[in-house]
Amino acid sequence: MSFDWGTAAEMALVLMAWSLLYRDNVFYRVAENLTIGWFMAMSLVIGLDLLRTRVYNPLFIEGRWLSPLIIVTILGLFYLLRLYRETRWLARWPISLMAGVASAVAVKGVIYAQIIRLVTMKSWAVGGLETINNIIIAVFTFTGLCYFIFTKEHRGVLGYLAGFGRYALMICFGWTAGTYLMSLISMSVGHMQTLMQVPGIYVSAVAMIILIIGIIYDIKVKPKI
Amino acid sequence: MSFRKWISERINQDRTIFLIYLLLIAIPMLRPIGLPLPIEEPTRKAYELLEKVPKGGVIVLVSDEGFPSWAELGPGEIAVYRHAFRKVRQDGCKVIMLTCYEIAGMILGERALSYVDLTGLKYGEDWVQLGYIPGYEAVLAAMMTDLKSIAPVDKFGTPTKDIPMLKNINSIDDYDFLYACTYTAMDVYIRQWGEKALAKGVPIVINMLSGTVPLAMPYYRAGTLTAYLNSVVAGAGYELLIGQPGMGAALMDAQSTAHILAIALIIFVQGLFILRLMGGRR
Amino acid sequence: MIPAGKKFELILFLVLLGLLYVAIELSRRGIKVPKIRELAALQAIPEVVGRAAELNRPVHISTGIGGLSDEWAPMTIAGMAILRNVVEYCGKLGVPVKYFCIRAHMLPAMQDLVRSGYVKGGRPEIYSEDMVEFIGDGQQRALMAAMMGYITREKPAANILLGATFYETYISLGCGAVQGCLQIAGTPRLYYQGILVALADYPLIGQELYAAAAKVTGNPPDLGSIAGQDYNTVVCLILIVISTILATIGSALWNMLLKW
Amino acid sequence: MLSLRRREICILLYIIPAAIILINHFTGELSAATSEVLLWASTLATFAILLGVINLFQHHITILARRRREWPYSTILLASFIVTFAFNYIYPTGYDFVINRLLASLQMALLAYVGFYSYTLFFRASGTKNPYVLILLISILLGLFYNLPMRDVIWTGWGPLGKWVNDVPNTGGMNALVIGVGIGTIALFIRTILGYEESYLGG
Repeated sequence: MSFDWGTAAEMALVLMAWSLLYRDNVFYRVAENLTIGWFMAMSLVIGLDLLRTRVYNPLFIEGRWLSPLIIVTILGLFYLLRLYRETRWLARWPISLMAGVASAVAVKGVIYAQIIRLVTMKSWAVGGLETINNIIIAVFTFTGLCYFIFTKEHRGVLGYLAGFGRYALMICFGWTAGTYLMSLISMSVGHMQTLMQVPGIYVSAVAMIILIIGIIYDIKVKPKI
Repeated sequence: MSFRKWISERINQDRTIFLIYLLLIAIPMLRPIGLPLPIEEPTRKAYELLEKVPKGGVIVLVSDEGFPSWAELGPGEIAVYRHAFRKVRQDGCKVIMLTCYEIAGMILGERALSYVDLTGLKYGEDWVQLGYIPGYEAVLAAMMTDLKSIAPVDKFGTPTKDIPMLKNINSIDDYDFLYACTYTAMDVYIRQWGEKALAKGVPIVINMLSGTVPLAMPYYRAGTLTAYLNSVVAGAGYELLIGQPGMGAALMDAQSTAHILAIALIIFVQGLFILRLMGGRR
Repeated sequence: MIPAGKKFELILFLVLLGLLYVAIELSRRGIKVPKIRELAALQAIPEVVGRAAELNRPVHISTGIGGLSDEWAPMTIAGMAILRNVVEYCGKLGVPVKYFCIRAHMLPAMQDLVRSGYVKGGRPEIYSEDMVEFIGDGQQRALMAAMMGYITREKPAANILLGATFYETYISLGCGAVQGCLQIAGTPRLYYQGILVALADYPLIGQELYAAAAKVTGNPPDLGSIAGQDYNTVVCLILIVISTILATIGSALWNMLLKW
Repeated sequence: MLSLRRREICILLYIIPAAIILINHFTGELSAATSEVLLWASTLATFAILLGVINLFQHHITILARRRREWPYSTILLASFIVTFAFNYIYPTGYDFVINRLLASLQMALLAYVGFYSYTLFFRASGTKNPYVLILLISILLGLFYNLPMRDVIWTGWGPLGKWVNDVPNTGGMNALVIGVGIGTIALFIRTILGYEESYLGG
């Protein structure tokens, strides 16, 4: 088994990260700060690379000074002025522009994909299981939406519809919570895979031994947790 | 002292469950049991859609997963990359890779690419990596109409105007397959691609966390989302479909056993709770 | 001028915008200020804080990791509006509050929210500087670790989580449920609706957070916006009925409308 | 100078790109302007990345300068930042190793512990709620069994039953939620145009 330093370093870091499961300790804090530092370095490297290809090259090498790029660069520099209290208000211009683009792009997508397509219901006269499915979906969508009416008290017909809508949403949320838990399980199981291959197996063995000792310690010695 | 009191006092529940969890996962990973694996209908549909991409078609692979979700989305991502590059080799398709949510997506996209053997394929003619383009939804909207304007250069700095492959590829009219791998909500991709892709008949396939699959059902039923991969279960299924079992298949047994423990615990805890309620004590 | 398939979309968009604009203007000018229905979570605030006073335990409040100047700002603002009401009750009953802040620019805003809550509640002497604790900028794991530690150590009587919350929803509500706190939680983010309903005693589902914030602040434009959203919901309900009827009688009118 | 600070400029900077994009969406014209505006947003996002890094750098430098409580951790953070950043230009293979191997596996491990913690948390937490949540419990169990890879071993009915719940009742409820969120997005859009959303524009 070739013992290369890369895997050893990786395993050491993973063990430092998982030491939190035992309790918060120095190793965990070091691992956390290392990862923030590396993430910052990666962001800076890629940020500067993007800046070079999108702003520096066109401006200084291709000399496109009169193009709208010069306005964007100035707005970008305003954005960096958010760091200082006096010039903080200048940064609101680029933020407003970005917010304008983000909202418009979102809204233009919402009308078709999230409203028109979802409001289109299917026929109730197809026959067999398909009809029942279409009926259930139409009723659940209708009553679910009635539940989201806020400026009218849920009494009378609306109260009945919204009450049923709450049950419809409850089934939907229960199902989402169930699949969410499965997502958590497969996330943690997936990470186990790295610890079950050759170099990581020792780390897991050590972890298991510590756990067993911990449990025995709880039973024998410590009366009350 | 009653057994129930002894359990709750002397045993630290977290550690015990954690130990059982570790054992249940370790056993199948060291000695695979080979439990049967159901392949879902959307996974099969995603496979057929990629298989049906015409000769010389353009496949767009957007990798927006994050580090924590690599364990879940990795198997599916690697299987789709292997299948896409097999199409490049057989049918001369073109592959465009890009990332628009966060930098981690680009790194994990490269990691998935490292599982594919690229011998005999030429960068710039068979596949292009556009790297990380900041802007998330603005990039997804812009790539539908004018790809070269939002991505002036590729990851290595060569201008997209000069890349031979991208000469006549610039908008939705030139794409034949849209794939995204995301660990946040998938409605952003459907909002930006849905309308135009549906009009052109271009399929949209999204590899998503199993926690977000229920959120995608309205789009799947409305037809804007053509097919989806339900995280690692679908990843393992897709690996079987392309005949190259790998990371996903190995995880399946461990998934099952860890899952059984979860279901057993939830029934045990809820059962206790309901019994206590029947007994009148809240 | 307008290509095929876009006319109906444009008309619907203008109708939705128009209804919203009319509702907001009517409410702003005071002609028709809408009243929002009773929301279980808002009615529960006095009971939750009262229980905290009886048990003489603190209340843990949080707005998640959303900031005030990114796309999650509206959710955070709505969460803060409700928390202002909660802190006021805490001031009246003399209950200490704890908030972990992980956005540097939110620190001053939260400090004066908590301080003014206690002043308005009539017990300014209870307010202390460490009620709003700053734990590093934008570090979700730091917030999760801090919440886990605080809830398991201090065992607060109530755990209130409102705003743009991400993975810490699960951690905070899970710890709170284990420690037996009464929990009010609300976020419009779709991903965590299941967890809210499963683990919180008084969940605010989907858009209810905005409605609750508008009800608490009573600010006419917000109330008008909620009323406008209700008119849009009614428009969608009508469209659902129409599309169902058209589909059932088998007429292709609906598809023609979409392709018009 | 004061007039430059007014809100209307921010709202104008919000409305002009929004109008360009929406007009292009509905009429198809102004496509060149739309591409330009989207490129602007993408370029400004690049500056946002730099701001994040500088902000964090400043924060830790002040901790170091004032010898606050956790200054040793800040030195580790800044050291790893500077070394890795320098590696990119003097020793690229080292940079790739640190980012692709160390950072990736460390980030996965750091969030894996959350997976473990949530594993145990869900059971103990879900056992304390009122019985009204019985519907919730049944659909949670169904969700778990449907996603179980070896479900056919226990009962072959889980697949079709789970698929039906996923495709029909869940879709109905989720339709209502997604339409609600869609309407909320449009409401936020118009409130910002009318100037009632101060903070959204960085206020």
